[in-house]
Amino acid sequence: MSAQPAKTLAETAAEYGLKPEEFDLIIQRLNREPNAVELGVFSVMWSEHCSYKSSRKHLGKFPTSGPRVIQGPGENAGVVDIGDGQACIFKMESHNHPSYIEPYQGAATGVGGIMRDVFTMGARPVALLNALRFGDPSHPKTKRLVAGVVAGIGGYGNCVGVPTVAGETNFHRGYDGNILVNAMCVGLADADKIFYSAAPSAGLPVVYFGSKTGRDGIHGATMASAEFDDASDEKRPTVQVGDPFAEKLLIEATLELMASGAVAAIQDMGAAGLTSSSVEMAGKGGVGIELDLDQVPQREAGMSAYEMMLSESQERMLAILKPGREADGQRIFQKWGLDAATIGFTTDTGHIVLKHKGEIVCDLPLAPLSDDAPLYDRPWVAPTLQPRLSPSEVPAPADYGQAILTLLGSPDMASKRWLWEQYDRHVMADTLEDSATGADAGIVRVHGTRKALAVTSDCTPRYVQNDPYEGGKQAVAEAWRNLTAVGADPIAITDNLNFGNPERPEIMGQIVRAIEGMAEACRALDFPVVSGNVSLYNETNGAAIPPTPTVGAVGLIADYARRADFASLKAGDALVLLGETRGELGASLYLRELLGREDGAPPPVDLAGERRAGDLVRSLIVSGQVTVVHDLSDGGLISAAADLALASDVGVSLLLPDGLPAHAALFGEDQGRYVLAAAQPDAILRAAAAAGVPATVIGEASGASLRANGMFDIPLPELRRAWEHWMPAYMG
Amino acid sequence: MRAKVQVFLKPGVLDVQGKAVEHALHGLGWGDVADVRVGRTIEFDLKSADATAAEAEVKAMCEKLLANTVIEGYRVEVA
Amino acid sequence: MRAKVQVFLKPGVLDVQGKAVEHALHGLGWGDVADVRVGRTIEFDLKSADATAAEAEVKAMCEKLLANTVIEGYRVEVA
Amino acid sequence: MKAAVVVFPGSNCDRDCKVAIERSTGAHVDMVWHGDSALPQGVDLVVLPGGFSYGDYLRCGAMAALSPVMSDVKAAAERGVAVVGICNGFQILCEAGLLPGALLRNERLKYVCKSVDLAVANAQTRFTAGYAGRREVRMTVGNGEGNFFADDATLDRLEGEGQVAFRYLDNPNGSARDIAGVVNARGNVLGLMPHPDRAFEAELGSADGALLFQSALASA
Ligand SMILES: Nc1ncnc2c1ncn2[C@@H]1O[C@H](COP(=O)(O)OP(=O)(O)O)[C@@H](O)[C@H]1O
Ligand SMILES: [Mg+2]
Repeated sequence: MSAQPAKTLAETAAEYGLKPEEFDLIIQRLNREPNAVELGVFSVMWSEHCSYKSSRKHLGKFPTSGPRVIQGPGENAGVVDIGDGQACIFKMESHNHPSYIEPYQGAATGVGGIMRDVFTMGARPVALLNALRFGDPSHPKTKRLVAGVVAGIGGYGNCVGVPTVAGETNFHRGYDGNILVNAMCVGLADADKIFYSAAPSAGLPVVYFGSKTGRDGIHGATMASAEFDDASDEKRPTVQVGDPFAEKLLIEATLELMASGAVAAIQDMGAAGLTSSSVEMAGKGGVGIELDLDQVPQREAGMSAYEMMLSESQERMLAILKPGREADGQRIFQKWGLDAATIGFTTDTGHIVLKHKGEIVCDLPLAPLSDDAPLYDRPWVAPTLQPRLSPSEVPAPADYGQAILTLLGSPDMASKRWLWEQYDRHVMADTLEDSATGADAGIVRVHGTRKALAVTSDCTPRYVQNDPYEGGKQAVAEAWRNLTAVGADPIAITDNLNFGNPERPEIMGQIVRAIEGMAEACRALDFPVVSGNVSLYNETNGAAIPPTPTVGAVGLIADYARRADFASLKAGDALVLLGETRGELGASLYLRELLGREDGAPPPVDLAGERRAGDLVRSLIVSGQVTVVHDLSDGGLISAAADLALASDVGVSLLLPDGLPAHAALFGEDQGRYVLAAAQPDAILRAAAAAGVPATVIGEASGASLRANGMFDIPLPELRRAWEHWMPAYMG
Repeated sequence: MRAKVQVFLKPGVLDVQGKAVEHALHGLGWGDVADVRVGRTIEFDLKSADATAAEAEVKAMCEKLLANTVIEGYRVEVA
Repeated sequence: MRAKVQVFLKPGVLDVQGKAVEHALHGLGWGDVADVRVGRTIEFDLKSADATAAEAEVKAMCEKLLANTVIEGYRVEVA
Repeated sequence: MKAAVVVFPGSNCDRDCKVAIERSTGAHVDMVWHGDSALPQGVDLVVLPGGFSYGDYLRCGAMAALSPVMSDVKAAAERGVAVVGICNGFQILCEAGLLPGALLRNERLKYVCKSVDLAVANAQTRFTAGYAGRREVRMTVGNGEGNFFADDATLDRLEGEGQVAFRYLDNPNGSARDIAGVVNARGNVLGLMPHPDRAFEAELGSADGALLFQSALASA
């Protein structure tokens, strides 16, 4: 790279991703031009990622409080009360773009980043989940991306020693150029030992610890700027590399430091690294901060102030210690072999001041950076909706048996064993249910107690695509249903809103309506949002991803002896279907996988009915009357029946109801439904009648095949082959 | 002919293995060891009479499979 | 001085990575590639004026840490 | 009864082992830092836990095998104290020369986490005595380099001398002769890839691992 002509400041601002009007706004706020370092600080703090400038207005619609909420959105992660003085801390975050560029490291650092958000608040991570969306299996890049992402998730989580217990995986050509990698971490802490990021007062030491700072993750565009031409003729990599070993040490050191009583405030260095962590800690505390960048542990020689402030090197923390406690820190960091340094102190100036090589390279008031970032009310148009499909508009299959095998062997439905066998699901020795066991949610014990946490991640993008509002409702309702189906009390959710470019009104319309739908469901189900993440601009050449507002949810099981799964169905059990079936085939998996159609209104979610059915199911489980439960989701009744049969290794015979075409009854994806099993169904039917929940006996467990009314009869080994075959065959 | 490919992380990319090995060597008393880099070597036979053509071929293998060029560089020797 | 250590699995030990790479190269159309071996390279600086002494030192590091001589052999270069 | 679990940087089953030993035997368990020069006085059982000591960088277990505490672990083994290495602990014992062989990358080059059925190949060792009369036990594995390797002569010797403690019924990682766990010639050092520390009570899917800890301490 040869020397380039000097750029104007405005050009640099544009390269950093600032709009001309935002650049003008900075000059207005400062009453002067920023220097290059200051401009860099503004550009990251005002980025969509840090400022939520396009979504903030609408995120306000989420209910965020409730009797169990200790900390809602705004901190590193959400905190909920799980009784007995204990708290659960959780959050979900995306690492979409990095995972597309370098799948292994992108996914690995995504897992590392979300864990830091959780342990930075004082929690020990106890469970990981991941929600993955890949392009069409036939796309030339898909296989490599799947292999890399899965290896990266496993490589990081396994090494740190946190079980990965659940997740979801979809394939659709809409993600060909923009895969989604959303990772969720759940942790446990004592409710009175939660740590926050706000700096409490001036004059306290600011301590950096963890790995050294390198040039990782600095936006590639900045490398072309005139200031760095002399640095190197290398094309600088912008990919962050994760070191799970360092993360493991960081967790232990952080928790030990917290236990020592030395920490006044703490924050991990995530996106925008040192900039966002220092600005947020000082800004939230209403104080100022001064850093001497020469003290920052550096991995590479000759790093500029700009590079240090924008570096996204992984496995780093920033802590503000109580007066006189630096020696505690030193002792602990040394024990765990971590780099550490006091790099500055809090002040009462309300400014962030950065010194480098004896000069002040940045002096900015904090308010405009954090609280006063631009806020956009972007124009949006209401999404065009699809008509409701009646069963008569959807052809029935010529051969039901073949159709069922095709559906079960389709990429979205097929077993993901190939993938989750690469995840350590058992470390910590508290896993009760995971991807390998037949249950609707992952379950981990609260160590040393009879309590357990149920966790799930859900979104059905094809529903959100055809109706963002109903699809948003559905994502929340399905998560609530999955927790309910194992007998957990749903507590709260985190979300990861993945969309295209919000500057396009039709995309903004998806965002607004999906949020409104989610919010509506959260209110109706008393299921507040306590943390979340927004990932926008997921598009390639003007084609946006299917709107994907992923919901991660946590529920509490008071006594893990009282729970349900779908792997213990026994011959002779009757199967009871709860909830109403009208045969909703719009946007169904049947429609897509067997007829190649993606049209139609998604199944509507009746939130009152959802709640009635769910509350009934939970009470039946908690009272010990039912131990076999499965919710109905993708693929409808037939896929739930197949899951039950395969997980329990017993045949299922279905009795299809009169009055509805068979294909609508089998493949319809009507919401708010569960299948329960019991030797004697009468008590369930009575309880359902009393609760006003529709209930019918739809079959029984018997024999060694999946069958119905003489329409199909599929031996279990054949069914299992269809379900287990696709993914290993595809991955080769 | 025998091809020898060395794959190593590009400068500036965190070498987690190198870091750990350096630390361990220091701990064992070799305190003056510095700048440890850990890489991968791939050696194989290939049928080719012409070294220049073989080298081009091996480079194509590196770009396609042997190296992850987003973060790794490589050196090729054919003899 | 810069030391360069190459570590390879001994001949009798099945090199599963080598096998996988060979298989993948065949799949990509390089059918004539054979006998693929995957090894590890460790490079580092060390302070020493004398190449012979340095080499002895590096061999000691290999025996102690860098190679597992139950399954691996190594080559050392110092320059 | 007294047991010690060694904690290396990157160990992640250290607590699991402590809890498993306590729950299955009632023994007192001390956690020992890898940098300590000595084990606690009078331990009857030393456990090297699973995890990724030193990130498994370079080679699994290689750096941990050189930790300060390992010289005392070797001394204890020489005195006849029971030593168990689980997963990464097995790798460390091989690297330290306390057990023969080595653990290579899994045959399919992927980390594998699954439930496995094991045959108790020798129920006469001090770690497997509790399995007498049981032919099969269930535990889980979670490893990327659990593919046991030794040259044929060594394998023949291990089999001939009854040093193979457990075998996989369905080999998950390519281990030579389906070997899942081996003991040293003297019979007081056991290494195994499956995790008894994740199978010590029925809620976890199997309680079979408890017998291993019980046997190890009963023989002390
Ligand atoms: N990426 C993943 N990581 C971990 N587990 C996964 C992943 N994808 C799917 N699974 C697991 O596979 C099983 C089936 O997934 P899915 O069909 O999405 O469940 P459901 O429809 O009941 O919510 C679940 O146990 C789920 O946790
Ligand atoms: Mg479900």
